[in-house]
Amino acid sequence: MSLANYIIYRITQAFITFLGASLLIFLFVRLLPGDPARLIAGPEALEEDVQRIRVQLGLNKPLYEQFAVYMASLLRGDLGTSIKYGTPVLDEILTRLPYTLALAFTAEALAVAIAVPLGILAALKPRSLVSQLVSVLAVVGASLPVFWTGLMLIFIFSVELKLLPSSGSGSPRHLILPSVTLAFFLIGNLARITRAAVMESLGSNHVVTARAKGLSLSKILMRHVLRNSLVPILTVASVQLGALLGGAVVTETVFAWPGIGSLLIDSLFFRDYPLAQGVIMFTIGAFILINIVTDILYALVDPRVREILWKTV
Amino acid sequence: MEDSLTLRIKEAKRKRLLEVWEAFKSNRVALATLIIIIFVILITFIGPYIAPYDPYSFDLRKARQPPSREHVLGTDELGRDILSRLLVGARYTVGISVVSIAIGASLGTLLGLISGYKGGFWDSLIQRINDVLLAFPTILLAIALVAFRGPGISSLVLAIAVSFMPVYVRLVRASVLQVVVEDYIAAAKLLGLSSWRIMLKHILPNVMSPVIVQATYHMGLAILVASALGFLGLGVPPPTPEWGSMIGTGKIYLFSAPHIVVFPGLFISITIIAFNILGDGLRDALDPRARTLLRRF
Amino acid sequence: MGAISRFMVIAAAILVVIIVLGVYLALRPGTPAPTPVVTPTPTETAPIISRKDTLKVAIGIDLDTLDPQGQTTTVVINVLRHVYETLVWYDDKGNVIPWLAERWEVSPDGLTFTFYLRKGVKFHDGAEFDAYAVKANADRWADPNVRVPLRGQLPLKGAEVVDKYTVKIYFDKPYAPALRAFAWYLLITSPKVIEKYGNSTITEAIGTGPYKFVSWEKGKRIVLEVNDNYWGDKPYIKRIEWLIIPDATTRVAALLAGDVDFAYNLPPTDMERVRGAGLQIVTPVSNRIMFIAILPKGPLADPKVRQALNYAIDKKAIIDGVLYGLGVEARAPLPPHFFGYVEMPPYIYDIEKAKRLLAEAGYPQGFKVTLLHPTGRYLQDKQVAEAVQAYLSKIGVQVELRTMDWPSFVAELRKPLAETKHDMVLLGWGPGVADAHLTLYGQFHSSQAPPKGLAAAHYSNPEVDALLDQAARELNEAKRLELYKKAIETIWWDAPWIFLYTQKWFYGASANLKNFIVFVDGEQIFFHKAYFS
Amino acid sequence: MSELLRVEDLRVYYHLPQGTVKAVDGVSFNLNRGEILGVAGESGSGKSTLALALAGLLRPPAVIESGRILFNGLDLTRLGESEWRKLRGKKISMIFQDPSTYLNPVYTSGFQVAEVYEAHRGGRVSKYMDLVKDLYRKVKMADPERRVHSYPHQMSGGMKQRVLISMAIAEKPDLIIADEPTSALDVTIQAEIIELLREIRAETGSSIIFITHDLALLLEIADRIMIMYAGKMVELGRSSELREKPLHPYTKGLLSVLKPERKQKLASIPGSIPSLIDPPKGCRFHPRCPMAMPECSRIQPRMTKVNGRIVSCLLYEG
Repeated sequence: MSLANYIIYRITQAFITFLGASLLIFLFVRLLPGDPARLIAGPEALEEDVQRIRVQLGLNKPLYEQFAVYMASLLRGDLGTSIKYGTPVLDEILTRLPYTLALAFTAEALAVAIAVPLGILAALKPRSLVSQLVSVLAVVGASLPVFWTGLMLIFIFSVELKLLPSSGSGSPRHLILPSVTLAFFLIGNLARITRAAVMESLGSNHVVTARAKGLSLSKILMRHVLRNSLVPILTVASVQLGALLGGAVVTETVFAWPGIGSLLIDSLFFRDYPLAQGVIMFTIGAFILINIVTDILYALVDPRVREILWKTV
Repeated sequence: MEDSLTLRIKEAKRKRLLEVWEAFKSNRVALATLIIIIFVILITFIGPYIAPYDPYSFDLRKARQPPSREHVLGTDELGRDILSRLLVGARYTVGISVVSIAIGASLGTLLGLISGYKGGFWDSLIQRINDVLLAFPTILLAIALVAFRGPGISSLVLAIAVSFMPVYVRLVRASVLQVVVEDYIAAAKLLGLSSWRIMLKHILPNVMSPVIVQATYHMGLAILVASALGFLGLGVPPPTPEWGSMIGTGKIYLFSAPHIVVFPGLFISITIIAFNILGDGLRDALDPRARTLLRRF
Repeated sequence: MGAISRFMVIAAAILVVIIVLGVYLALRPGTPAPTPVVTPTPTETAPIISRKDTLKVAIGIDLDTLDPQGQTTTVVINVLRHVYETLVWYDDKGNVIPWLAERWEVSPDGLTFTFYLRKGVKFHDGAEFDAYAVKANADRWADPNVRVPLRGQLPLKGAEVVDKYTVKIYFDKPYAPALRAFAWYLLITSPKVIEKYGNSTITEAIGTGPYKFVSWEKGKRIVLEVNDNYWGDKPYIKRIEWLIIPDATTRVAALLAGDVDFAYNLPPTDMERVRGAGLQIVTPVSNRIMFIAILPKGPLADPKVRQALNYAIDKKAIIDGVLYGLGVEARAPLPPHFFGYVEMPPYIYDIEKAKRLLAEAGYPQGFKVTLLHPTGRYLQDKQVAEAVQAYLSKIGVQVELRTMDWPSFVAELRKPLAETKHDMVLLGWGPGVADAHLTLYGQFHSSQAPPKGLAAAHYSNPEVDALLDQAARELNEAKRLELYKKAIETIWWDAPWIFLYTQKWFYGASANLKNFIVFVDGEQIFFHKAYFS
Repeated sequence: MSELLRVEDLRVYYHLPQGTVKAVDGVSFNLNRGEILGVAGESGSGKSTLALALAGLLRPPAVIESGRILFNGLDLTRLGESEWRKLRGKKISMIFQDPSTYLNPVYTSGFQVAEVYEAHRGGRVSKYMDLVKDLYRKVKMADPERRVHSYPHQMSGGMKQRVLISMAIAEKPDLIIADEPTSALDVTIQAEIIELLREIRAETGSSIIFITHDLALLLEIADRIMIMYAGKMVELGRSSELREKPLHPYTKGLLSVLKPERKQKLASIPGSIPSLIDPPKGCRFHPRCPMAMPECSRIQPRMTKVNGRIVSCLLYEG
């Protein structure tokens, strides 16, 4: 079994999951109470106008008919038209995608860049002052509500110090506060996992062998400790990234960041069925994709995993 | 013969527990947090009896008073005593976390066992569904549940339980895959024991420690999720003083009357921190490698 | 591991203390906020106009559509009204004044409106504004194949061109609020645009207004630039950026940080902070009356009980304590600036009286009810619901709150009486046009009871129905006022609502932004005459 | 025969929250070039700690409390980490008990062996692959060409042990410390490995310290044998003498287990090894000793020379 075959197998699997998921989500979204036509028109509109909108949107048709229409267009690669905006769902998602990608990758990269070295430090010198402060900060970061961190940062860096824009998007400077907010939340878990994984590697017997060979400390760390700790770190980082790609709802709201998360909330609270469904499908797709990439990375890192994965095909 | 064997197994189990406790006890930070947690749990039981005021009695003239001798932690936006609300609210917050994690973890463990042990079709099915569930936004789930079942504690609990479940499915499946290849499982199969018996009696005990550790971490997260949902009106209906909904509604006072949100926030943060550190301590204690290291001496 | 423990505990404790102190000291209202020096305007007559000509405005929601006939939301109309204009408009007292139409005539039967149009007005795409353009827009408004959600608020039939600058607009039956509705709803776009899009949603904004539409980046911002060929006075502000900032606290921060010059809909909790920073506070009265609709179920079917509930609630205390003063106590079932408003004697907060009324009705021990309320929709909605709950508990009425997100709430509201699970609803009603018809008909006419409409109290009174029907057709304003007076008196003492308050908004502006127009119904702000001092 | 190693009154303690574990508590012995010294004892006797101490692989909480380790006259207890690094793998190497966990699962076996050359000769790992193949042939690895590219999980226990041995002999060290190198392997492989170690000694002239709980094995291959109990050395002597005439009651007990003619069914000494945090006063073996005298619980026995052998038991003092 080769890598290419494995990827093909996984993508086929993912496709099946995806189709199953689309039925599930279709039902789920439409069973939510609420009436998009009424939400568009507002409470003060007359019922006959609202009814006319329902007919225009095809919402008066039975559910199976709506589903048939939806699936037919989905197979043609058309995610449908947003009820609220009257534009193609795909366009809406693609407009928001760059923002989500920028925020997700910056935040995760920042979190990894901070948490992994700190985790290693904490594992290597568990008694040092730095490492203890790190673990306290990490735990606190994971325990503070994100909106709180976000608002604090805004008030310190925008309102009081006037160093950074308080919200919005458009320049790299706008990206700083939201990604720091998210990273602060992510660091705790990541640093903790790194610390645990590195400690476990450090305690494993093959590190003793490496020392017995007379290898230098840096080589022992890079080759025999870090490489072996990579799987759990990758797991956590990828799960975090997957969640971020689905949109960091609270952060996006606090910083007025026009990403996927706020689009989802918007569409859900507008009962914009095609848009909500499109966004959820996108989220699930991103998640599955990240899973596949992570599994492939595992395989590159650990030959045993390679064998097990290849065998499952 | 049989009896002496079971006796020895029991003895071994008792010893194992003792070792875990010894290992745990030696980690004093974890021990300190355990004390915090016991304190929190204590509040859940006696909170209503030691609360200085009625947590529901309001007086708009006393609204948003900062901490004073009369109201140690101040009053909230409707003039209710915050300390009393926190003391009474502990049972809701802790209760929601405990119950939702109990449900999510046990369901997830069961599915993970089946998935890992049975393999094949069941594994594929459960894993595909699990993939979807993992990616499913908790908020959507919560809205749907509230819609079907009406708002309330039980909908909140279910939403959290279902969104946490997939993590346990994955965790348990991975552990099962490691254990299944062990000789004693092969032996059990040869003896002709039923799959259920093997799963529950022989595999389950061996995959429990990661589940317990994960559940401890989830305790903190559940409180955060409950607070986020509470803010969207999907949580515990007012005026119940659940901590999460207290910071959820108090959020807008963060700058004008910070004590309304800071104190519930502190209670929540300290509790979450405690559960997280407890999780670390438990993991270290339950880690078989750490344990054997200690056993040697 | 052992020796660390003390350090860890101490570190955690220090952190906690820092958080508390940080929040307390740094962020207490008014204390350390930098107070910019507000330069007093030297003289009224000669304002010093700054060269700054880009205005940034923070709004809480994104646009939904640019389609002039597809509008529903006040803030969106507010943004687009800088681009599109209407035939008539309001002056600062709420009187209808000429705008794109120089004058108009109404036929005696009230079925035909003749508008004489302003000459020499051009659309942003170069097309000329004339009778054909008005006809195209009016016909599109009436076309059942076009998505026009608020058609019912301006039920016109169609239009006819008399000559190039004269147009007739027809109605099927007399509609008393028509002129005010023209001022609000009939945004005029270029006939070329209508030709291009036909029935489908229009996705570009071409109007005659002082500003041209430049771009809309969804979820982010809308940019307008000054129209150099505007027929009226040229604006000072050359460019307006409307930034979409969904979180209210963040809008405050953006205003305080100077990232925006004006911010819509701020949380009342931060009023002191905004004031303390030397910024302008604008608190206009909205078109939205807030109330608790009482369903005629069980004990609540008795008007005495409903009156008791009205006496049991201290509205003044709620307005001051929960809303930070952002409300006007309701003295009628509609906002005070509406056409048709009549002030009634208040239900003065009196627990004893409430208890007495309950006892007379046969419920001395009180009873249990369920109050349905949305969260995050209205100013402090959840807190108001909680306050009502607490007040009613004092007269023995146990209230269970049912909190719902807005879409689910609306779905619940639409259920017919027999299917309702609630006994009371916290609701706000804010039509675009400040006319009694739109509030009273929508909420008290029996034809509007759910599921047909959203008259939340399921109120049914043939006498009120007849008065409201008559008033909707009555073109004589004095007679119309008389009809509403009767209807309001009946409704007031029948008490199908707990009458709460008319909501005010809290907007903030930087100290040097001058001369923005607060529209009479308050929810709209116009910047075409604004400048920076 | 010249002396390679001299250990003088070595004490290695673990400082744990529960107390101090005296894992090696005053051990002295010497080792000559080309000699095989066997170290025997039950698990928990401190023999593995001794091995780690000799290879400089102790990690906190383990510390050398006192004593000296003279290797070619150099006191190893005073070496810093960088000096140790030059010594380890080059002059002193180690073979471990459980070959599967002492190999890193994510690298090929050849890579891991070649790292020894990389560490001491520099350059890239890949250029030493031919040398590794030679080593594999030397340790009688089947199909060395292919095995250098195998990952540990693709190899059997015996093969993995050969990989570890390859690492240990790569630089022809003066001292090889083998800590239970065969106990994780099955009997036939065990014999092959033992044979291999003998050949290596013959070829390279390295000294070997062979640590095991299997006294029978030691009697076969070791020149001299040291018996440890609860962190203390109880007896040291030539294998043949020790087998014929054990002096210490503990040695006797161990040997009796081996001798089938005694027909003792339960092949062990009653009782178990004591806690090393709070060891028994006096002679540490006295609670289990069949020949214990009252003073055994009070007086700690000293090392006594008896006919060129060393024993620590009150029976042989004065």
